[in-house]
Amino acid sequence: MRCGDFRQSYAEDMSLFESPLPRVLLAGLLVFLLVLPGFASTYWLDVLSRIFIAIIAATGLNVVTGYTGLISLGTAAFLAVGGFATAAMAGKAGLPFVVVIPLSGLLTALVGLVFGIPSLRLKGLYLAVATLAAHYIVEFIVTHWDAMTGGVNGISVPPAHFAGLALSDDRSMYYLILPVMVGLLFFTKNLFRTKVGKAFVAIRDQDISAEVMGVDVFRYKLLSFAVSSFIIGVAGSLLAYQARLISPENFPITLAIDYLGMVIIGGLGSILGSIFGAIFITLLPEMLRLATDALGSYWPSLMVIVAPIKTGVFGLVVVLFLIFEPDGMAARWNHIKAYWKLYPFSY
Amino acid sequence: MPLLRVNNLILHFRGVTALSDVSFEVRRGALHAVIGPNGAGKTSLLNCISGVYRPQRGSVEFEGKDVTRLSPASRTRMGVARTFQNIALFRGMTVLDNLLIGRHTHQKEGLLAGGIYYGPARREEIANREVVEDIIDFLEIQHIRKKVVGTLAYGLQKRVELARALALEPKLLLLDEPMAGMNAEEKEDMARFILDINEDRGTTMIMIEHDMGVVMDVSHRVTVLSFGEKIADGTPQEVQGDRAVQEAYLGQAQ
Amino acid sequence: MEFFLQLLLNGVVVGSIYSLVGLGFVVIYKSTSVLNFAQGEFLVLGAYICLTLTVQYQVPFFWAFLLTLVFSALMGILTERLILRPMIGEPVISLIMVTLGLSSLLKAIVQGIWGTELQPFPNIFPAEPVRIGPLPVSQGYLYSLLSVAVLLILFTLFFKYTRSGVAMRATAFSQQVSLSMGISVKRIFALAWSIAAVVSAIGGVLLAGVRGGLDGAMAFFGLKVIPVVILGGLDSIAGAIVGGPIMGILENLAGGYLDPLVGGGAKEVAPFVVLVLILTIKPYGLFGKIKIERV
Amino acid sequence: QQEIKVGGIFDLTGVTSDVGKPFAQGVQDCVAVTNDAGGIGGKKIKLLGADYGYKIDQARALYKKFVNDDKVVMIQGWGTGDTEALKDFVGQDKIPYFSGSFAAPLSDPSKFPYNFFVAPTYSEQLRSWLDWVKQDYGKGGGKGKAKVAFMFGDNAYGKAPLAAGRKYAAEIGVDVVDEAVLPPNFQDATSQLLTMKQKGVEYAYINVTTTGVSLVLRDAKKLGLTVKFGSNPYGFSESLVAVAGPLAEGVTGVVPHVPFGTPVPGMKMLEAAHQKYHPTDKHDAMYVRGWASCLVWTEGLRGADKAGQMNGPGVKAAVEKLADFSTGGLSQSVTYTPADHRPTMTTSIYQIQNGKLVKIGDYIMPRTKEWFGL
Amino acid sequence: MLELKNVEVIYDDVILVLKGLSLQVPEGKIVALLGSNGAGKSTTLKAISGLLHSEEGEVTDGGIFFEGQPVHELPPEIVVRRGIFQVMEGRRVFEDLTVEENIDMGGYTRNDRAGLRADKEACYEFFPRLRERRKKLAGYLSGGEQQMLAISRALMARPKLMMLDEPSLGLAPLLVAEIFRIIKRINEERKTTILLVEQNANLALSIADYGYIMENGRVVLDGDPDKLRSNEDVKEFYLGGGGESGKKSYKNLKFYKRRKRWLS
Ligand SMILES: Nc1ncnc2c1ncn2[C@@H]1O[C@H](COP(=O)(O)OP(=O)(O)OP(=O)(O)O)[C@@H](O)[C@H]1O
Ligand SMILES: Nc1ncnc2c1ncn2[C@@H]1O[C@H](COP(=O)(O)OP(=O)(O)OP(=O)(O)O)[C@@H](O)[C@H]1O
Ligand SMILES: [Mg+2]
Ligand SMILES: [Mg+2]
Repeated sequence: MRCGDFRQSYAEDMSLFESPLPRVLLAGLLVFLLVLPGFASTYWLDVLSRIFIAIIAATGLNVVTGYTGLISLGTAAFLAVGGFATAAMAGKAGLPFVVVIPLSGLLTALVGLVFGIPSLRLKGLYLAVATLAAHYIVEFIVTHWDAMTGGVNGISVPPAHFAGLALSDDRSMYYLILPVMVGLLFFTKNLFRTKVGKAFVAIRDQDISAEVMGVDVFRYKLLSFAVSSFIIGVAGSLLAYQARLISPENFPITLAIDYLGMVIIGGLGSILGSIFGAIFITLLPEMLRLATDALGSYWPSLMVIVAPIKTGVFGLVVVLFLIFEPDGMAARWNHIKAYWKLYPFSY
Repeated sequence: MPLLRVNNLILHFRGVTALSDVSFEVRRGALHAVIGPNGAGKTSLLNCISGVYRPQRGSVEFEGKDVTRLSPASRTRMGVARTFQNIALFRGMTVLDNLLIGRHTHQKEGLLAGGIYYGPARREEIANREVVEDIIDFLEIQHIRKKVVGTLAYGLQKRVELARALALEPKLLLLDEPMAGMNAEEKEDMARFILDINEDRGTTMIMIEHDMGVVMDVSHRVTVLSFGEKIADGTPQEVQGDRAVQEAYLGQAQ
Repeated sequence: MEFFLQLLLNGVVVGSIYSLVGLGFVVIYKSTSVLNFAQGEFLVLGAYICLTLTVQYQVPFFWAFLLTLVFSALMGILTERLILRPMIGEPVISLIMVTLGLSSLLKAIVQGIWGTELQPFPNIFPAEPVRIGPLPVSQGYLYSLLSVAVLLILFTLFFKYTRSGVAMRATAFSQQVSLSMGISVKRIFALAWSIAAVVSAIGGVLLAGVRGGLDGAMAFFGLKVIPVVILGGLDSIAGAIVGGPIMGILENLAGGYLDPLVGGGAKEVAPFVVLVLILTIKPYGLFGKIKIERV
Repeated sequence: QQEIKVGGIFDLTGVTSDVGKPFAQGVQDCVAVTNDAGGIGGKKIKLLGADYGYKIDQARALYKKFVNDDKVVMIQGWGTGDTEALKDFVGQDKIPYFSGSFAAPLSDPSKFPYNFFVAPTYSEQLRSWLDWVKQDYGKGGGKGKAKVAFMFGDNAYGKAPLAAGRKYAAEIGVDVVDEAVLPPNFQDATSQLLTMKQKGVEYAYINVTTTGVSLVLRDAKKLGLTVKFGSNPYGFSESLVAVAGPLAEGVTGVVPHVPFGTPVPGMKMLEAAHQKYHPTDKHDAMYVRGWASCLVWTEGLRGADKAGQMNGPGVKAAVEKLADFSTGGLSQSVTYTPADHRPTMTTSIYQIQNGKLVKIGDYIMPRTKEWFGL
Repeated sequence: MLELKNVEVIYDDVILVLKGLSLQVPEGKIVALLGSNGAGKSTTLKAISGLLHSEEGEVTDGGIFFEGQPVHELPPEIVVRRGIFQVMEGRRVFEDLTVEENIDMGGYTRNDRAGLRADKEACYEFFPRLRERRKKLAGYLSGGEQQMLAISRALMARPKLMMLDEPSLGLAPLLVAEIFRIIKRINEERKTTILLVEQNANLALSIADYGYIMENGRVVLDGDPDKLRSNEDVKEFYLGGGGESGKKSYKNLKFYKRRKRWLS
């Protein structure tokens, strides 16, 4: 049994993994995810793809909200920007997805940058309302710029093509989304052990002291908005490829709130938190529906009655969860890890 | 040329005058103490020097350049570092991360390099880590390296804050009551660190401190503020003998 | 000119109902630093209770209304007991999230008990508008103006001069320090939530009365009012009161002058644009207290 | 014993649940009654109904599950949101998709071969109402052109019939002088109505749901407007009378599905089911709407079953054979062909008189090429 | 009056901070609790006042008894009502409230209006600076002024047992002396029992009736002030007097590491 850490060099001490075990586990998980489409049903692949996209977007939101401490209600809007940018570039300009996805991200980053400007003066919930404004402004533009976005009727997105093959089914979408997610997670995880990421966290914890440490607070807040919206924009782009038709109705304000829920329940300022949160919030309704469907198929007339129960259980789980783990799932996870690492000498 | 010159600073907040017409100089390599009763404007003075407050009137010159209009961050880049009276550490982070943020101005890597990590960013991080570890060793805080700062006892947090300021490798270090909340032994340790920093590293310092024993022993020069005005300025001995200072600050006890 | 005046006046009266709903937000924020996302559901719940009492149990409206307020106060206490008490001392952001969970929960309860279909709400106000000069105003809004005025005075006095009021503000700043003063944070929470629930119920009943019908969609008002309280300043009673009419006027002017130009939709967005502009000049809203950041 | 699996994508808790729920109940009861009567050729229909809360991604998830895991033969969908989001997929997967959205483009099989609904298209509805306007204006002795306004939500459902309406108005000589957007969950329409007043509007078509219609009526009364209002089938039913009370007097509306309790032959079934399954619930035209939709596709299932083609294309083919199929008076008789999914060209206009919905006429549009899909 | 028996405190379920601490505070006396940074002094006070709960801390063993009753399970607001008031470390004033409102909150649990008014007057008498700043927001006060305010709040509560966590922190010398005089006065005039955590051991012992010295979550030494003052280690580590030669200069004591005998 390992009973402590022994490290020889700083490089080793700074590595992502504390010991070889997690490294192996992670590699195993990756391999599993890679071979999964071989035996999972397309429905579950679709669910997984949605979870992956949610993970990406939640990670993006976590950059700005969890790590930099700027509460954002603009997630749905940024997803929309990424999505409609993709629709325009892939549909109207016929660009290939390898160009479209990063460009959509960049465009969203630009938009994010603009809506980040109020963060020069606004803090906390006041800033949240500026991002809420961003939501409604983007929504307005999207519904009214018919030529570009298809207006209220939405716009179709042609399937991504890879080596002449249309990635139109769930399996190929899965293989498109998975690597993007892994890449972005890798990027974000690294970002937060280097200068820029640490500056973000510094701003969150104590902005005056960050400023005094030489961090140009406003610049880094903008940068945080840009990075965050880039990631969310990429998620939006993938979402567009997956949905194949997007309209303003895909991006309601409640979606932004759902995402905020993900990062809070998962854990603010934690990549693992975004992952847990995204899985939880995406999967919970799915599970609840499976459960109520099962009920409903025994007593069909129950369908109408059990429907609100689903909403209620969702609310209840969220409430109970926060009561028992107010710091998020990632905190619980670390706790368990810390406990087992020192087991049986837990004090 | 003095390292820092403060000219006729005037600072007031809606009805409260924090500084009225304060001027003084700090020469290179000095350990300069600022003392004065509570609410005299000492912290405000430090805030003006580091750029957290902007005075209504007067100027601050650092290395001959007028920095009055510069942001705190740009002053830090020029070599001004500080600690805070009410401890302003990044509470949620570990000691190590706190110090690494102190290296911010010395790092060149950008967003992309950082995100990709392997390559130049990693080399730079390791180099920084070495600098930081030296400081950790120097201040004897190895044992709490990986602890989250918010859970540390008060006295240790003060020390971590000093460490973070040192990580900036500043030319001018501003200390706001570095020894508050310490017992005699810890004060001695702290005094030893401050002297070492001043003498071995040659860092110029301005220190606010209420413990007159320490001030008299370690500082080269003392400026005394009372109700926002400078009432005395001189060597520790001169200041200690000053009647106005005794009345306003020291009392009969000392 | 009359067009302009009508828009203006209408903005003020419609805005008063924003103020009324906004007050609930402010009370909770003032005592807990929490933005209550379940506010909309409180509105709906209050209105449904009143509806049930008047229609199903044939209680005269006045008494039904009073009973509704009592019910709402109890609801507030219950919420504190079951949901907020275990969260005392936890980070504010978790508390905000809990209100999101609470809103789902309440929504489900409302849908489970009363269904989702639109239900007629008793005609508590005569349909005849009242005239202010040449300008007609719905009676429902007049009541909301009146309630807002009364509540403004009540709350201002309460928060400034009563011990509980000051203790509420103290609790918002730091629960731990409040505890060390012997302030019962539980009681403060319960008090704040019941006051908020009561105010919401008043708002809910008035709103439903104006709409003539009631369904869960009214909960959207909760979200709608957030910019109003931000505009006024999250912790300012006067702010909520002033914020409502300003928002109402902005909406009306945008609706009256911009909508025809841009093909509609400005009524919803334009106020937001103005809001952000105002906030860049006054970052804590018109009357919000500035967060003290000293080092 | 075999089952026929049918997917159901309903809104029972979301923003349209006020009308989505009774619609779902209608479908559900209709299936239950059909099964009680022996099902389809001895096979029971298994309705895998589920709520999507008007969340598009949930609708897509449900769809994938129905199609890939459950292997349903067809789907009864609901609103504009899910129907629009899935319209490309249903074509690809060959899954007939019935919806409560009557947008005209969906009736063009060359674009959307698997989409169906049971009502005149939104466009036909508005055209018919405009016909009524012209008629009424003439009767009232109006000179020149009647001045009309469209009031609608800034969404696909709200804007669906606008283009058709504008064009048709121009053709028949009715002046569209104003178009006003009603924001989602609006509380006050004063500014819009004041603008209409300035422009001298005489007739207005409100294309939002019941709450919105009622609010517009209220504010119009407050401002003393004398505009004659008309409404679309999601804003005009028994509940408008209940909610708007006397304000609703004289309002006209499109009624593709008769109010609950209308003495038509088909209503007996509904009343029996109502007694049997949930006697305490209130029902309105939305319930009838769900039921009518279900009657049509159960007939399709029967056809597919007879042909031994119990799959998507089979059901589609069977539905496309329906000619003048009667829903027992719940709606107009419907006809589908492989080239044209416009179920009917007849729109009933009702008016609220003394608190009752009274039919004032059937308006029949020509089945023209130019209007197809628009 | 107050007794801690073998108290054990754990933070976050894993960090053991107090390791079987016992101490007693007799009625009407001033007891000083000394110890180096991180020894657990503040934790001890929080365990007594119940504020530990809001920091994920927990008393896992032993007991705390006030006037014979166990108090370690009670919520903090009840503890205050029983008559224990803690002045928390680091000032902790209500920054958004005015000075006067802060002072009023100190008397939150009391209901005698006349007494409250008199006590408020007394606070302003003790700290005239606060009277000047009466209507200002406490957040804008200087560090020392905030400390005065924190102590005033305790005065307003008129507790039976007042616990002070480093009251002299950040105060100018004149005021430090003043504060200690005030503490002594409160003790004598109001018969308030006092538990004092303080780094300025000289002053603390000069007014205390008894003293405890903590290291690492345990009491390592206790006794009356004279006994403590004569202990070599205490002299060296707390009183700043060198082993043999009385006062020494900070300037000359570089580079040597001492050992604490009681830790050996
Ligand atoms: N941001 C501010 N807003 C309003 N007043 C302020 C602000 N900062 C300081 N003051 C006021 O200025 C005066 C000087 O404060 P300062 O903090 O500089 O005192 P100080 O000398 O550091 O005192 P101490 O020794 O107690 O820390 C005080 O009266 C304080 O209330
Ligand atoms: N909330 C907390 N979570 C985890 N550990 C904590 C927490 N608070 C304190 N500790 C730990 O408990 C130990 C004792 O802390 P405490 O604050 O009681 O010390 P102290 O004697 O008051 O020191 P100081 O003189 O510096 O104030 C320290 O090691 C500290 O790291
Ligand atoms: Mg100071
Ligand atoms: Mg302490």
